[in-house]
Amino acid sequence: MNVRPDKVMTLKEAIAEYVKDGSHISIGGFTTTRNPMAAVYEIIRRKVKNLHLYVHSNGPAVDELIGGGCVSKIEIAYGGSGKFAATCIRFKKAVQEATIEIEDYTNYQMTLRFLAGAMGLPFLPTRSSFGTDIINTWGFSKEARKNDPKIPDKKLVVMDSPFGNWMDAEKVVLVPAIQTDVTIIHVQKADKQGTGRIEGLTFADVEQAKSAKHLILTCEELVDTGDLRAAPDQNQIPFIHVDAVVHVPHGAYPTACHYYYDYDPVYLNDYAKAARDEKLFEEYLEKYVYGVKGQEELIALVGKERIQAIAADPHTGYAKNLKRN
Amino acid sequence: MNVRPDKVMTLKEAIAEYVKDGSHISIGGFTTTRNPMAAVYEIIRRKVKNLHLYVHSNGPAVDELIGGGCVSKIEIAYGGSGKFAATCIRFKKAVQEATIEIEDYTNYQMTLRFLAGAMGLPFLPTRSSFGTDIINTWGFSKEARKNDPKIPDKKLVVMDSPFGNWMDAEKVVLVPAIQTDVTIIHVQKADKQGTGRIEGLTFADVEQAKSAKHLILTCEELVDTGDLRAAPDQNQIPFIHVDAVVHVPHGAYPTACHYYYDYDPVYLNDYAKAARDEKLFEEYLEKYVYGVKGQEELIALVGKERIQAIAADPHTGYAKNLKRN
Amino acid sequence: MEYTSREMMTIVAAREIKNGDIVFCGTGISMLAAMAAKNINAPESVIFFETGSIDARLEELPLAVADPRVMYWASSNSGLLDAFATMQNRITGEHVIGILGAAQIDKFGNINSTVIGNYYKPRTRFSGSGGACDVASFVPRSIIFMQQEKRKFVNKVDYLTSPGHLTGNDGRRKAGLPPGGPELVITNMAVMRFDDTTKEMYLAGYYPGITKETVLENMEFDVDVSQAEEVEPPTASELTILREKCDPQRLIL
Amino acid sequence: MEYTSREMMTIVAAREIKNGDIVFCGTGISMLAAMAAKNINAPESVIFFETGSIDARLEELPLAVADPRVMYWASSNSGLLDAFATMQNRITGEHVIGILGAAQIDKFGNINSTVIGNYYKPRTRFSGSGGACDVASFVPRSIIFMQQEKRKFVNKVDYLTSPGHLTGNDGRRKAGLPPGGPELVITNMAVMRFDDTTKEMYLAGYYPGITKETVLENMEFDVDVSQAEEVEPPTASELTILREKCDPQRLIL
Repeated sequence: MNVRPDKVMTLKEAIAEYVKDGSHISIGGFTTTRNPMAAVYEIIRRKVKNLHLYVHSNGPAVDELIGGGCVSKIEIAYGGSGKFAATCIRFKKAVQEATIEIEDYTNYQMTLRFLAGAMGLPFLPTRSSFGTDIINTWGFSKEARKNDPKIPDKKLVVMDSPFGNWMDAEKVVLVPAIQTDVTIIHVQKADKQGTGRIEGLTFADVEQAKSAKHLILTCEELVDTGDLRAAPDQNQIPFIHVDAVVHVPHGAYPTACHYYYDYDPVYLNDYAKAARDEKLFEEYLEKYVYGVKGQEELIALVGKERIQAIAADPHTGYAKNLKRN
Repeated sequence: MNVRPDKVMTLKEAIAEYVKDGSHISIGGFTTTRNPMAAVYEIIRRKVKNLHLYVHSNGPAVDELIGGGCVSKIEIAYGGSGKFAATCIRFKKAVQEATIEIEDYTNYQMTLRFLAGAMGLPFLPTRSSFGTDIINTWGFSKEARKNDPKIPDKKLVVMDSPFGNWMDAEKVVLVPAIQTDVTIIHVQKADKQGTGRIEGLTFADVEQAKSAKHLILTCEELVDTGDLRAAPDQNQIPFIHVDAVVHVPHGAYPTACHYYYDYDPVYLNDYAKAARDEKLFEEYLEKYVYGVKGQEELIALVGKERIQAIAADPHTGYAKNLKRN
Repeated sequence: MEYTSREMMTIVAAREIKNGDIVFCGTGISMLAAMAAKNINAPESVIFFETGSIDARLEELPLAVADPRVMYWASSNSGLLDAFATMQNRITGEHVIGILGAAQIDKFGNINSTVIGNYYKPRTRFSGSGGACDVASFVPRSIIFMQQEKRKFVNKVDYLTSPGHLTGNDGRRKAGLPPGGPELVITNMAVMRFDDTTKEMYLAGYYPGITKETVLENMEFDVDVSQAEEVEPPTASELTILREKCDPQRLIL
Repeated sequence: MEYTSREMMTIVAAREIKNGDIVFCGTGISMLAAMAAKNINAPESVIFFETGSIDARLEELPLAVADPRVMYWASSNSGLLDAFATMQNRITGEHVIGILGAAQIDKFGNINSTVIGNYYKPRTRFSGSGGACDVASFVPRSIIFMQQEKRKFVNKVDYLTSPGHLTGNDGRRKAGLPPGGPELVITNMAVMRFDDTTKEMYLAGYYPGITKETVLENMEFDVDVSQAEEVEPPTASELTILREKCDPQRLIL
């Protein structure tokens, strides 16, 4: 939240300012689309530790943050990268070895939790998950919750509706709000004041954005204010929520950014291979994350040919006939 | 709800099919913008009786429906037409004479009630209206509620949050869902299958639309499916919710329709004058509602000059320098 | 320079708005106050409508909060859900200042914009809450415009539409409301504020040519007048901007 | 015509989809089944993704439900909030058929896609619910894809991720769930359905070349096999459309 007219920062400045050891953070995107990868790589390079991470169905960004050793707790609905990793690989390993603590929700519940935060409410109701371990099994114990003022005292609460059988629903599940220290989302277009526009599906990015104390927008294009204000219906992020605007072309790479570029199947397959092996994964981080200063160098390292291959067709918004095996 | 590929009907057909005596209905728009006026006039011409009407901040549409004798109960937050009537005139009269029953909510509460219906939930929480008569004074008695299965047993319920002081909110007000028999909204563009696009502010139209058992879209332009599908992000109404698509140019007149036409200050001022007097109001209805077959005749009756005066400037979306005193 | 009491009220309200404030406005004089602030003393304030428009460029004065004029050149156009969530949200809501009007007010700033008389068969029916009760519930600061009349400053409002400080002291907290509440009442004669602790209304200022006594005569309840000072009239420059930039067509003024 | 068990499974699922159905799909074979239905037997079915895409034109096979390919030529693109609300909504939700997959299933169709072993230090961690538990909670009909293995058809799932019929009979209603639940389980060997009253799984069909006994040997619990019939294999025309129109690049098949 900030109404300054100019919020443009470098990625290094924005991450240094808002993402600290132990921060409660959320990142946008869904599986292999519009993950704020440039920001994630910068967080790994800064060796930020003990993040408490909130996501719904995130893929590469979650896996790299975990693989990079930045995360100690995660609240999540789904850790997968589509065909490239049915279950995210470093995520899977970390949970199996209990090197991170996890609490499971559903996609809708995570979305409602962000929405509750955005709406300034303690909870929202849903009719999802009655009778399941989503309700019965808590990832964080009652004691751990009591000791942490940043998380609610309960995971989920089943309640009888005070309106009887209204809408044929006698009971609801209440999901507690999330309020993050910082949320990072990657959008196609933003202006320097922070008005932002997402093209294509918004997933839960808007709710994640508005449930944050601080919001960082990374954007493909930094555009003139008038370019956005000529069509205000299409701007899902009003500037009043935004703290930092960072111009990062290919900021979602290797995940897709609708109308700009597709996901890179080569990168995602290579990553999956590396992630399965400790030594290969070290080498991967060395070369692609620590070994570059930022997204511009990563893109140069990957090379023109692959970047051209994933360039989006302007009509469909994705790379037609891209080799995706 | 309907997935038929072609839902185009005439206004007469759509109103005859879906709006019956005693129906629970909702209409879109806000004060003097995008009220579904053509549909309202058709309802009045059909002499539909005993409607139970749900709106938030509606203006001319509510006032004419009440003035036309169609409404017996109303749940509402605000009955006003901006500068043209700080309080809607026939509405005011009907409430003062107790010829309609009324129950008051806030704008946010009405919006949340439609949203709850759209979400399939019995209620949603808010932090609005603690300590007020919005909570303490019920328009419909407990007994009346019990006898009507179409309305909830309670107006509003205050509850303690089961999450303690999470989000600094110890209590919330629960607002019960609305599910209407039919909702009518006026949109700028729709295709024959019912995909719809609103330009400019959406108010609560989308929530009203999705909380209905049946949904009628009236539209300024009936366009090719491809015209809408080329930019799916801008289509707030997916066709699956829609039952009838009715092509009615100037369907919101005399209220405004962004990018098409402004409100007509002459009509709204004349209406306000007529509404204050029984005889003048009878004459108004005779001439402008019963006296025309539909919106096309109404527009012809008003005359080219006034219609040209309110034509929207393509850049700003309203009629610049329109005489509005 | 001559001025009307309407102009005085508008300028007094505008002066309360600061850079960084998000200004919730209704129709009429409240919208004009927000526009005046933006053009005079708080260019970095944000004009905000419950209909979902944020920071529109108001090239012409809107006659309702849903007027297409509020949709032009906004940062974002959405709908009621998002607008009210922005105020209920504890991060953004903290920066919102609400401007409201009413038919009746009591000494704790609770207001009535619903009915005079019996709810079920009222002597006078008004428009109702609209978003007023929501704003009054959520935001930390609000300004209320009133006409200074005995029947409007009452011991007990006929219908409590929008919460002020409820029963005073920490009445809001006890009832479940977020902190905040009305800060200022601006009438055609005077300006009232609320005591930090008791939350009771007191006279903070009176307009040139008006006495404290006149103000009190036009209220059903008594207020402390010991801190009241004469309010500075609008300057020539304020008036010029208000008249020429904000309402050249004299739609509200 | 030769066919793989994956093709068989896809076509069996596609045949269950009817005109007017709104088909919730996940990644992989479930998406392919929806595409096959749309191209073969239910051209007026609607492909629907939890990411917010409704009735997209899938010119290429998406590799995830957030793949930009699901955003093209849709009736509407929104986000998760709207998508799940459409399923929870009692009007539209009534028309949704869900297609799910899992690591374990019990005889009431409750499924596990979260962990094998202890939740806090699992032997195997899977992706988790995603939207599966939401869909399984809300919609009246769902299809579950499974591999026919003893360790997957279990007496008790290690973690109950998504509700089937819970404890059978009216277990869903008692727990608070909307009516509905799984209708069909499709494996690489057979098709199971659920008894109308007890909601217990029974064998409804087995594939050509598979015996009832083989199916039972690959399950930890017993099911009634008395109603089982051989399932019709995919026709040449079904296979041609599936291979040439739905997955020409062989990304899933």
